[in-house]
Amino acid sequence: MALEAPSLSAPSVISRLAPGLVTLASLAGLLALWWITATFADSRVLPTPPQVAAAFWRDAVSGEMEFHLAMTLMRVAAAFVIAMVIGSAIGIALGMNREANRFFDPWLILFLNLPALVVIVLAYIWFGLNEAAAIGAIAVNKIPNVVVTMREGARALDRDLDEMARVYRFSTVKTLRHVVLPQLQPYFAAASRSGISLIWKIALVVELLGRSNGVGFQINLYFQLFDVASILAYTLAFVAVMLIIEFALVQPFEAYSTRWRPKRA
Amino acid sequence: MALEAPSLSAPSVISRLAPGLVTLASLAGLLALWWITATFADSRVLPTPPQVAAAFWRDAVSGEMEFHLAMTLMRVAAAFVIAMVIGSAIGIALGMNREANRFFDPWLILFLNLPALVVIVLAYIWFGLNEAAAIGAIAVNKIPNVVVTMREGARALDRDLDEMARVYRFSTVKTLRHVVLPQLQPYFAAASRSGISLIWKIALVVELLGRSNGVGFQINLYFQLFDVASILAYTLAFVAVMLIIEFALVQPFEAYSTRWRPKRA
Amino acid sequence: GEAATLRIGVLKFGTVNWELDAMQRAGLDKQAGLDLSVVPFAGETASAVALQGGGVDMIVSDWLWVSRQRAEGADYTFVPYSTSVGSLMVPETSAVNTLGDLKGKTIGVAGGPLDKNWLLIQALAKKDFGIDLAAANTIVYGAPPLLTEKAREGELDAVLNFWHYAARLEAQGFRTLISGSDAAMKMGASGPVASIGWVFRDRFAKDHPDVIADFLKADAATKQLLATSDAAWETLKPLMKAKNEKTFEILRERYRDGIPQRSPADEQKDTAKLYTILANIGGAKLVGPAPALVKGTYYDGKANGS
Amino acid sequence: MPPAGGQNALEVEIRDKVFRGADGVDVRAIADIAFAVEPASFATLIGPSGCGKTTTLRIILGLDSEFSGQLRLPENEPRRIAAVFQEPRLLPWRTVEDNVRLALADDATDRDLSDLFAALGLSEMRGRFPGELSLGLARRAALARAFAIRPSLLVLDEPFVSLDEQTAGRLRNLLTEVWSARPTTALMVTHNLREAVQLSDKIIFLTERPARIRGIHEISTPRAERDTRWRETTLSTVAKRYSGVL
Amino acid sequence: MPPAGGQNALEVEIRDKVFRGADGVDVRAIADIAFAVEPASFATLIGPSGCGKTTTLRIILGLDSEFSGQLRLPENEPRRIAAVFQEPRLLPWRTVEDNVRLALADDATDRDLSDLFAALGLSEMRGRFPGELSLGLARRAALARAFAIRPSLLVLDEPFVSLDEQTAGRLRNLLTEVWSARPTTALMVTHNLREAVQLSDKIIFLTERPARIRGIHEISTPRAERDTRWRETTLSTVAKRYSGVL
Ligand SMILES: Nc1ncnc2c1ncn2[C@@H]1O[C@H](COP(=O)(O)OP(=O)(O)OP(=O)(O)O)[C@@H](O)[C@H]1O
Ligand SMILES: Nc1ncnc2c1ncn2[C@@H]1O[C@H](COP(=O)(O)OP(=O)(O)OP(=O)(O)O)[C@@H](O)[C@H]1O
Ligand SMILES: [Mg+2]
Ligand SMILES: [Mg+2]
Repeated sequence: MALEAPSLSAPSVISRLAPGLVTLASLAGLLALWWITATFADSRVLPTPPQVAAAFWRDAVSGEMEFHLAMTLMRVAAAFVIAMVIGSAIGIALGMNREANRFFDPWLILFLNLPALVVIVLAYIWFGLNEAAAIGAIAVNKIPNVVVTMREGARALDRDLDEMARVYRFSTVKTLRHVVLPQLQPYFAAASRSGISLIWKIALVVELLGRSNGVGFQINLYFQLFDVASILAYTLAFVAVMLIIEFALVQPFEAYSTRWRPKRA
Repeated sequence: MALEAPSLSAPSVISRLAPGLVTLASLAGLLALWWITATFADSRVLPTPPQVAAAFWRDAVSGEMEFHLAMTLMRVAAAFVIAMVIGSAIGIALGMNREANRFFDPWLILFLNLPALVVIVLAYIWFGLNEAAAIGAIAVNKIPNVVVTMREGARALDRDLDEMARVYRFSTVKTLRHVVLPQLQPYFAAASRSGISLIWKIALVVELLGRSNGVGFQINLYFQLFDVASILAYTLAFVAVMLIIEFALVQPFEAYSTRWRPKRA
Repeated sequence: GEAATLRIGVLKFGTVNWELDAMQRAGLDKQAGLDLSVVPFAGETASAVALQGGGVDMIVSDWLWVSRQRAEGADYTFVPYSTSVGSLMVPETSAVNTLGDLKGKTIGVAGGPLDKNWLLIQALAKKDFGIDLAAANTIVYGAPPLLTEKAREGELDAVLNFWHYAARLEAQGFRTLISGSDAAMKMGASGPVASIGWVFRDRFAKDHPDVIADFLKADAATKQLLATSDAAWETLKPLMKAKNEKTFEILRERYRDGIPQRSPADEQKDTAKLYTILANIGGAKLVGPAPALVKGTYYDGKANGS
Repeated sequence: MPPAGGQNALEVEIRDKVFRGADGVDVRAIADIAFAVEPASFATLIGPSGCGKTTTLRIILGLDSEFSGQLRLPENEPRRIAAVFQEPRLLPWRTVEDNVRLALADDATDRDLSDLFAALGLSEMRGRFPGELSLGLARRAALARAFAIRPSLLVLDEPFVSLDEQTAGRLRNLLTEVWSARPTTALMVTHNLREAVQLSDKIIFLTERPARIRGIHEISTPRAERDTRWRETTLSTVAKRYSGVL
Repeated sequence: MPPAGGQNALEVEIRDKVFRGADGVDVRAIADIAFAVEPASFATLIGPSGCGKTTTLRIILGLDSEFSGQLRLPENEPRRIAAVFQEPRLLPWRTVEDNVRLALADDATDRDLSDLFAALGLSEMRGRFPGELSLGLARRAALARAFAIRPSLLVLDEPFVSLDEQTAGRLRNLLTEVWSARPTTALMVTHNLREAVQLSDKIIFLTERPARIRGIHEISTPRAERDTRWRETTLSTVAKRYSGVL
């Protein structure tokens, strides 16, 4: 499988002009697929887009949706920042230091495989039913995953560039910023994207187990009523926020920070 | 931060002779930490090692532990294989094909952020309360994460080597096997390690919602009784299996497949 | 003076929340001199975590759990709240009429293998019909809403579910094969036993004996109101999320059926009996280290408070 | 020995090649280049650093199709192209021997390569990974890969740099051997005029970027008759016409 | 102009250097090398491909400490070492200019580099990324980085390969300028004897792997007097003593 052959200029110009159009087509395709499936399935479990829209509208007008979404986003954002910072630091350190890695590897495997439930319950019981415990529990669940990904990245670091930095007496900060982090960018991107989603999934559990608001709280309520339309309405509201963040913030930033990569096609 | 300076031969010989010793020390340290914390906390929520050992022993002797562990491992293994194969294939394809990626990116974000609950419930409703639905639901939860990680890897592929493969007319299979996959090894390692842990966490939810055996089933049973010692006993049994797999299978394999990397230290 | 605050953790869409909502609407809490703070949760176990973590002062749970926690050193105590627990439901058209007809069927069980009702029903089936339900059928444990849905779809032949799920099924053409309290009575209880109740710490009761007393008074008044006034129910409608009038009515009737009528002392006697039966079936796994109902499980103002 | 080198010449005609820089500025690499390499002949490209030589080779190899102009490759079966890139481009996770064998056609993977490795001074390195080689050894491994597949079109981008004179001389002789044993159309980039006159039938001189043809020097003297005297004369003739290349 | 080049010579003494190959076989790269480079002088290492030259430089640069022997670096403050590696080793995600500036000491990051870039023919490339450069341009960027920091010890591993003769000649002159403007201890590896005699005060010839000293040739003629005639004579003298190096 050769990487895609460079295409001639015409088509790529079109696609460069209209990336928004492609995204729109993609979303339309998804909607169509869903609509058709739901119509054929004709099940209470897979409501059609209008049913979900109605549920969305109902909770959006009452302001409930916005409130719960805001609470969840706040938790997700806080836990994300904490988990990425701590996880990256530990991951890079372990990836660069064989001895430390050998010692802490079993710990990592343990924390990686602790069920979310255990961490969350312990956090609530020790630190009380408060926001800090909730966010901390989410972060603790995510940190080992970040560590594992960043550690692989640190292990695959280019030795040649590191030697260059040593010879030219780069300071630690300079090496980190200009030599190490750019190499870790793809790992960081992977850890963040799958990270956000994991964090949000854990946030749902955290909210189920001890918060009185948030999307997770609402989704679990609606699950008891088997109101799938409302569950999907909340889910899609969150997905929509993620899509906006992805297309308005993450992708432009990524395009900028990887502009040095030789283009394919 | 220069990568660790090459150390002289003496210490590295020691550590090469006794990696098992380091692991042992590590586990002992972990145990000590736990014991001390539990003793000081003196809480029903964090039982001491002997209490957990007792709970372990009780269920191990009755054969229950082995049965539930086997069921969960079966599900985890099946879902892992499915998720890694499908996820890697999609991820590599998207990473290599800009247009396809642009189109499917929103879909990916959607599936990434679908709550496990939604997927699991839909699977159980559509495909019945059976093993296939359970494993499928776990895999579907994990696939988007694998896709995201492998896609970053495929995006960072070395263009020079790809060109070499094209000039020398490597077949698709040859390119994949000898050029692409070795470059994706760190991404694959990251996706598998954090993957196993995510899969196991989702397996717990799947078993909670609609299976009648497995570690997740047991953990939830004990959670209803607030029997943390038993919960930890099951958790640690699973972690122990993971540790054994890691040290007996994964690490030797990784050491072999990355032996070409210039050594540090 | 200043009203004392009582924080109660409840399931947002649960029946307890209806009752507390009615109490607050009718101002019964204020009348009793209480400042009630209802903390809603989304999950069954969340309120238990909240009580453990000190996030709330009172929750609703069952005596079995309380006894077990006491045996392990916790100081929880219990006041009966409702006799409605759960029922084994079958479709109206089902050929199953007694437990004896359940053989080779697929049975859904909410609450897991250690669920009290499930153990009692199994014991009863063995006693009356000589069959081992768990061995003679395919048992599917699962989440209550999922099992409800599966029963509706016909994938399950029978489902043992918590009472409001059972009530909703009843509105959709299911009938009760046997309820948990029927099974308990057939196993020797002298009347319907309230197996769920208000749970709080001895410590809290000791520090705030008046708060508990006031609350129980307000609760009795609320139950009285809901038992007699249909109008009071109308205001609860949005909370109950009933799909239709029929569901609403069944939920209301089943709630009223569940209001405990007997004195706590009678209840306690039956509970001790049931506890022994359960300890025999479920073993240490179910009841923990204590072979008999642990003393102090039932709240007794003086004993617990001092 | 089967005839190779194809029926027709390699014909290259690049009218324009522009890169779009990451800073948004367009870089015109090639203005106008057209030349042909006769079947089974050896041509060399010489031009200043950064003038567009590698770009030309990439276009010929089919690695870049965003250019105006046209291209005709020698047609012959099996069409095997070998390239020695400006850097070794070995797979770091495969041994030297595996790197070479992977390039072989599927029906030739068992070919005995001992002589080739010996000639390149790589016998001892067959089982090593590229990361363990010196740059010169790695370049030789890349040459081994190109020679091993017995190509019908051989493209070489400065193949003999980073080698000491003795080794380079030996490898040039080896190249001549390989090339004449089984006539192959070859196109080489070099900065070394001596090397060019020793090996080529035709030397194509390029201008500064954007590259144009500065002139083409044909050599008809058979390789066997190219002795030291001949070479010095030729070198000075060429150096006089194309100042700055020696 | 502050004196540079340090008080003492660079003294290198490597008694043994063995690599452990991934196949488990030990590779002895260096058997016995000892030489000194006087303060502010220019020395060149010449030896067959794969003999251990790069390994020697890596040891001097402190990148490899698993060897037996000892090392004494010129002591002077600020101790700035510049290295031109055998490959460019630029940060692909930083522009050419940033690559150079990053190497500058913190108090010198604003230094005007226009002249340097102009001399290296890189003016137009300052804002481009390394991936957009030809190999020759990338090597020049690496040279720019080494020259920019005004080092007290300059280590060069085949700095002028992959460059056309004209550019290489210009850069050699530039190197001489940089080096004599601010005397620096320099050690260069090359395969090009002409280059060596033009630039060095001392040429150290190494044997095949495992490397030993084959001989040391001192040059005392001042650089200004090294004309074409002198060079040809010297070349043939050296080539006679050390066969195979020309
Ligand atoms: N991907 C690219 N993007 C932008 N500019 C490029 C790209 N590739 C090459 N160039 C520019 O095109 C010109 C020609 O490059 P090319 O690599 O063909 O030079 P060359 O003749 O091989 O030089 P050298 O002898 O140094 O290898 C150079 O100025 C280079 O900077
Ligand atoms: N990391 C390593 N592991 C094993 N062997 C190595 C390693 N690095 C170098 N070698 C071997 O040591 C020898 C000397 O290598 P070195 O790079 O010093 O050669 P060199 O003189 O610089 O050659 P060149 O002129 O080709 O660059 C070579 O045979 C090489 O294969
Ligand atoms: Mg080039
Ligand atoms: Mg070298």
